[in-house]
Amino acid sequence: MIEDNVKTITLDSPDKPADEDTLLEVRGLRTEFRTTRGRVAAVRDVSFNIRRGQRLAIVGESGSGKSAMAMSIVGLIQPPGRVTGGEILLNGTDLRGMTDRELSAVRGSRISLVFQDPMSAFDPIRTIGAQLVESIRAHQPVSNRVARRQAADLLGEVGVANAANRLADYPHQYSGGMRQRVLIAMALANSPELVIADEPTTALDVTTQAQVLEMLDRLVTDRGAALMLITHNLGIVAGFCDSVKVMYAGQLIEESDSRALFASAAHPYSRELLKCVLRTDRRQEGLLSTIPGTLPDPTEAFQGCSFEPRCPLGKGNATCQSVEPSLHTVQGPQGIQLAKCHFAGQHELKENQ
Amino acid sequence: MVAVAAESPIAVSRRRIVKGDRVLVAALSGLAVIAVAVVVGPWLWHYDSNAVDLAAQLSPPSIDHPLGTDNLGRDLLARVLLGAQTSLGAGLVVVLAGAVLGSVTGLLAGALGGVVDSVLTWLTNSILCFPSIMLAMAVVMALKPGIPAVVIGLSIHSFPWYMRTIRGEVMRIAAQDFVKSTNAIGATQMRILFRHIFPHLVSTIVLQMAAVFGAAVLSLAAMGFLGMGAQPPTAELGAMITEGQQFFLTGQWWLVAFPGLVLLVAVTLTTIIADRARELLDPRGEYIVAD
Amino acid sequence: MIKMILKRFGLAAATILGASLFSFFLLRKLPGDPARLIGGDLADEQTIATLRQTMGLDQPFPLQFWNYLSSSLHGDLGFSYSTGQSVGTLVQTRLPATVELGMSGVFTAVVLATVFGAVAVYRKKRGADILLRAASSLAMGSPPFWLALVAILLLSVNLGIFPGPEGRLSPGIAPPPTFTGFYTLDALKSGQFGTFFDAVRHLILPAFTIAVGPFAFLSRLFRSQLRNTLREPFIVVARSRGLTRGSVFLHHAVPNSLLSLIAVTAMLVAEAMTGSVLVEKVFGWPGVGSLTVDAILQKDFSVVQGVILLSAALYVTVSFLADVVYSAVDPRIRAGVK
Amino acid sequence: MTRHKPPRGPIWHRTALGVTLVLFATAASACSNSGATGSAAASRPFTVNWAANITSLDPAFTCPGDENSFASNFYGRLVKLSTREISPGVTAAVPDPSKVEPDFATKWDVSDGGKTYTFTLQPGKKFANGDPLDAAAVKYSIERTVKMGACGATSLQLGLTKPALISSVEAPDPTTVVLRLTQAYPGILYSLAQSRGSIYDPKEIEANGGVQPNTPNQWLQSHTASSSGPYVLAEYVPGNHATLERNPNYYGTPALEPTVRVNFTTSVPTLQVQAQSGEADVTLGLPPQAVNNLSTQSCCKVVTAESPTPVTVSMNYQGPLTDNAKFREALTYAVPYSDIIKKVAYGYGDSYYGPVIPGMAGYNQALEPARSFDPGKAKQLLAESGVSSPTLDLMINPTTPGVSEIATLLQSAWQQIGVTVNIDAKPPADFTTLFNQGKYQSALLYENSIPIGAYELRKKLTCDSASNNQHICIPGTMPLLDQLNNTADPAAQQPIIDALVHKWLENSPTIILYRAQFTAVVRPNVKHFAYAPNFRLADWSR
Repeated sequence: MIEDNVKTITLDSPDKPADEDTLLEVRGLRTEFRTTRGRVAAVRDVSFNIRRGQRLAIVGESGSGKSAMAMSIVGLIQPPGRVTGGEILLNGTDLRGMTDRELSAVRGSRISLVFQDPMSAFDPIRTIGAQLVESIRAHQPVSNRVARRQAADLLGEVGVANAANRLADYPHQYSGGMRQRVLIAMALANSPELVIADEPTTALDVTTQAQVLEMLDRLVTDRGAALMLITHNLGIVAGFCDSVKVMYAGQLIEESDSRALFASAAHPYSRELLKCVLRTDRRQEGLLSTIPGTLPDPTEAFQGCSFEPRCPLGKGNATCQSVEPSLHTVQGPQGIQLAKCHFAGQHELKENQ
Repeated sequence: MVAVAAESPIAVSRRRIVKGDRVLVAALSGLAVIAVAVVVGPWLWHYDSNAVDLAAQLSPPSIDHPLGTDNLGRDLLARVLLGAQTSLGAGLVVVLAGAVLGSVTGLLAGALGGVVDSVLTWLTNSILCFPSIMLAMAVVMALKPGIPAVVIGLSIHSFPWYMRTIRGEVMRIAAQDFVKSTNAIGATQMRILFRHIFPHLVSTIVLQMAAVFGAAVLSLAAMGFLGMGAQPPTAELGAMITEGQQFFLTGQWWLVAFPGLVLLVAVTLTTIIADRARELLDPRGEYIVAD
Repeated sequence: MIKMILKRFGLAAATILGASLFSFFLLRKLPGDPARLIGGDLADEQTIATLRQTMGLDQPFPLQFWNYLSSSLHGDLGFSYSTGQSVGTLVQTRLPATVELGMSGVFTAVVLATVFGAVAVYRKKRGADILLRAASSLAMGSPPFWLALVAILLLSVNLGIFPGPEGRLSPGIAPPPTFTGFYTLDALKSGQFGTFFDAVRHLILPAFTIAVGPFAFLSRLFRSQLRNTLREPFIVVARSRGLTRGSVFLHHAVPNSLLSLIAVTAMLVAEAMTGSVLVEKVFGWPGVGSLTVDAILQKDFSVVQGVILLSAALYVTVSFLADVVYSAVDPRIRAGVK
Repeated sequence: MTRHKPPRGPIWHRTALGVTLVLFATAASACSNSGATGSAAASRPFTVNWAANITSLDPAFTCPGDENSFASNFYGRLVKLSTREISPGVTAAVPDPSKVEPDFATKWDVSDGGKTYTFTLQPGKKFANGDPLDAAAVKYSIERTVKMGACGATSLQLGLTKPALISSVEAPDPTTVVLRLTQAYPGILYSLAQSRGSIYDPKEIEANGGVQPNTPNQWLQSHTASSSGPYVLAEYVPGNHATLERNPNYYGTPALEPTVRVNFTTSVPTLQVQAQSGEADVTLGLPPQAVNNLSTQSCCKVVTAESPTPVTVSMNYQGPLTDNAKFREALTYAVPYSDIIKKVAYGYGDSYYGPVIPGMAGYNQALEPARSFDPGKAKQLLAESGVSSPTLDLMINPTTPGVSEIATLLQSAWQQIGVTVNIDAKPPADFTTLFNQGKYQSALLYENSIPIGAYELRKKLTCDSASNNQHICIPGTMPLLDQLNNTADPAAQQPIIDALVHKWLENSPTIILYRAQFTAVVRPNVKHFAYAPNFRLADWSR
């Protein structure tokens, strides 16, 4: 069923200029955290575009900077984090130049977020209805009654039975899956142009995951919104997104059409991720441990390729240790792929390299 | 989001102190100055705190008497120094007595459990239902007005907190593996308590002592103010404020102002130090409410 | 549920029993002879002996305690020799003054702590926060009786803004008819606005002095609670829904943080009696606090006993009420009750 | 060293001194808030602020002077003290039994060699509640006071309780009371004029507990047995205030003020502030320093009168240490009397030395000159006494204003002659008990005496008497006292009194620091004020 949604698309290269179709354009985004041990870059020089209606997946291990990037886009990176460079253009307007009040008008209305943990995403002492109404009225000049009706409709739409009555319930009276649905309803309440979903199903059991994803898919399609799905589970991406960007240590290291990626990943890290999916294909917990090694210590300046210590291909290679790779274009079997790897697209190292 | 290698809180705090928490350093040095002045001052200052000199009755602050004199011509600086010694010293005794009493009962309740635990818990609950001054006043009434009775009353009121904390900690730690293994080797229970469990609690106890020291000093002064603490002619800050009260309103403001200011400064400094220390040692829970 | 309530009740009763046993024991260990105190200086031995008998002092200790308990339960708290009234009547006339003062004090503290705590955390510049922490440290360190004296000197004697230490009303003003015993409320109820303003004028300084300690405590607690709440995921979520920083702060962060103040505030209400002992003494406030001080100096032990019992009961009741309020306000607990 | 004068004129003059830590700014204006309350002052009742701790309203039971003073306003008595004007608008009572005037009794006859008094009463009078005020009530009242066996009985009979001075009271008709004594004793008229001679309504008392021998009546501690006096107790909040209203049924001259409010507060600042702001018409019980300060201000004037209130150090005659007469005498020469009067009493006091207070019946000025401050003599006496490095416990009640100051002063003065003083501060209740039971080595206190020399001498010198808490027992005094008890005529009493005073002086049992003057701070608009051992509020007015 998901197959139907996958269209053939052309890959967005960062070099490709923004056109009318471009919804969000991120250029050279850099986010740093100030810690007791100095500055830590969580997002390092990330650039990409999202077109209207596009479904983009950002994939990477936890700690790779995916969430920091998402929060940076909407200006909600929490101290000690701070966006230190780059541009975030929504329909050509730079969000970084906006005041907090202007940004508030964008958040929840033109860009919405769906969060990972539905258990802690709600104010525990206010009713679901109140929180929904609050979201609606923050952006639409409607009366409380109208907003309430809209809220009930939304709840119905995300599959909450007896929606009108359940508005008066408190968050703890909803199950986890239901809360995630409400969270999605809330994100879509003001018909956003872009929905950023940060691991929206991680906390749910497998059956619910599928249902929620299906619903998200439907609602996004209905509203013609673009979707940026952040996940570490490549398995979800497969049938769901048009293109995939793989993130590692704060950088986008591979960008490709999702079909191309699954057919043949250009970056060794992507391949490792794919292997995990193929191997386990069940739950995510096992995933991380199956890539040997851990993320590099972000406080230490990199030299060379950040994936080098864990790379099955380039580990110990002199080039990899000393030169930071640039983004290489690879012509894969399914189209063009970009990978930040000296050996992009290669599956085996040639002797002389 | 970004993983920073875990570092022990103690190490963090050490580094922060070395790097210089300016407020903490300032407060510590302020308190050190007061402590030195209070301990050495009465001995160095050339006036005797009890030397009556009616010719100099109620002199305002001057070079000869930096803080002025009282209604009997006694040098106020000498009296304030001695008064602070009494107040702060007694505060220290309250805090120590509370900690010792609380530690012992807490260890007993936690280690022995059962009836001992129930009785001690009941007793402390009962004690905690009067405000500290009310309890101190009751003890004063049963014994006699004076610092000893007040110290006893305040110590009784302060020990339940230590007891509860330590009791809880003992029960928690006793359930942990390393204690179990020690037990298997055959160490006696008391040995386990004092060699293994107690050291874990020291920082908690010290923090609480620092936090309640100020309150103890203020309660002592309050009892002095009510005429139930230090008795004349003992110099004690609270009692001095009472003695000066009547003169305060007829223009001799220094009699009330200086003892009060010394109290204010000393207690504020200890409060700041206790706060900072707590934040440094326990960066997560910025504020722990004692029950 | 019923079992829970019963258990709580039992616990409360045990606590009060413990408190009264403790104080009874303490006070019966008095070196002085209560009969001698009551009999007066020139009373002869016959008088003293008669008194000892009527007061039951010749009975064994446990029996005395039992008698005391049973008469307390019947509402008879004994007779105050130093004022010539029954302790019950005394407390009845004195308690409203203390409660009015204590409540006003704690209420002031809560309002100030909430407002200042919120502002300090909300302001991005650290100045406000540093100011609050400095203010609360100072407040924590200031002796209330001293503060009261300074306030009287500056604001009432020098500037004449507030009345002097003369109790609840100006000398010429008659108290309003009693409904609650709170002069402010009673005056309003009976429409005596002059009396109302006078009562409020008299209440302000003592209430502020009482508020100082609780303010210090609450403002710190509220500040740290607020900072913790602001780190909760739902705050970021609310922001992501497009609520402004101020609106999230006001509608989500503050209410959630206030919850944590309930239990502590309740304890402070009970503790306000402590503060009031001193402040009542300074301001000439005719409350339970000054009654207690006088009773202790006069060794009027039935009064002290009565006040201790009262304060234990107050403490237990207030903590019970705090639980009730908490569960009424916090939907999570409310649901648990259902 | 500079000598600092207490500030004169408006006190709240510039005391702006930033001393290292905080700036204490004190702005100008003396009675600045009197404007705010000025209008209220006219409408409010006559207000008396009184630093007294009233524990009982029953004059038949209670001991302290303040309590008797307050309670006496609700009751009439057979006779009253005569008064003399001491300054315009201010009168003082004359404590002389021979000058006692008629009050409820219009006249009286003394017969049976001074042992029977027959009083003729005003006819047809009523208590405030309408009950008949007659001879039966007088009989009931006096009998009750005697039967209760408390302070009232002792004072009423001037200490002559064994055997009781009053042998019977008879009421042959409603306007005649016959009082029979066991011995001739004219002083009885003085005590009948005091609170102890109060007339209560028998019906009220019988309805509220009646008379139980040796037992205080709890109800009467906070209520009055109707009122036979100038005022009715309209409202009473113990420890706080009382409202007195004019008794319409009063047999005598009606009270000058229709309503009097008495505020009881022992807080000196409160009293000071209210005196300054004019919120109190009369302030009683302020310490001398405050009185002195207020006397310089426009808000107030100070009324002074001689009163039988010496400030003394009582020493236990039985010792230890204080049983040494030379030691006691040494101490009396080591007291800086004039310093105490000037710097502690602020001039509101004077010096004398002897058991009979100046102005009292029986006082002989020639016998009781003040002792001087003579450390040399004191040292010499101390050496003669044979005690070495003596340490004296001085018991005080620090809640009485000024007491700890004097104690500290004595401690410092006696240190100069080599006597170490331990100040032993006791709470009021303990102090009173220990003092009255004579369980102390030495005790510093403000005494409140009955201004009759014979009474005071008997009280203080009778060996083994309960009221002789100093345990003084001087050989040869008992026969003299017996003689005194049986001598009714004041002139005949004098030689005996003089002999007793001699014995007392030889032994120096008590150190008399000074005699404190009675002081009251009154508003300038107070037109009538009267001093008496029992304050008669009825004679005070604006």
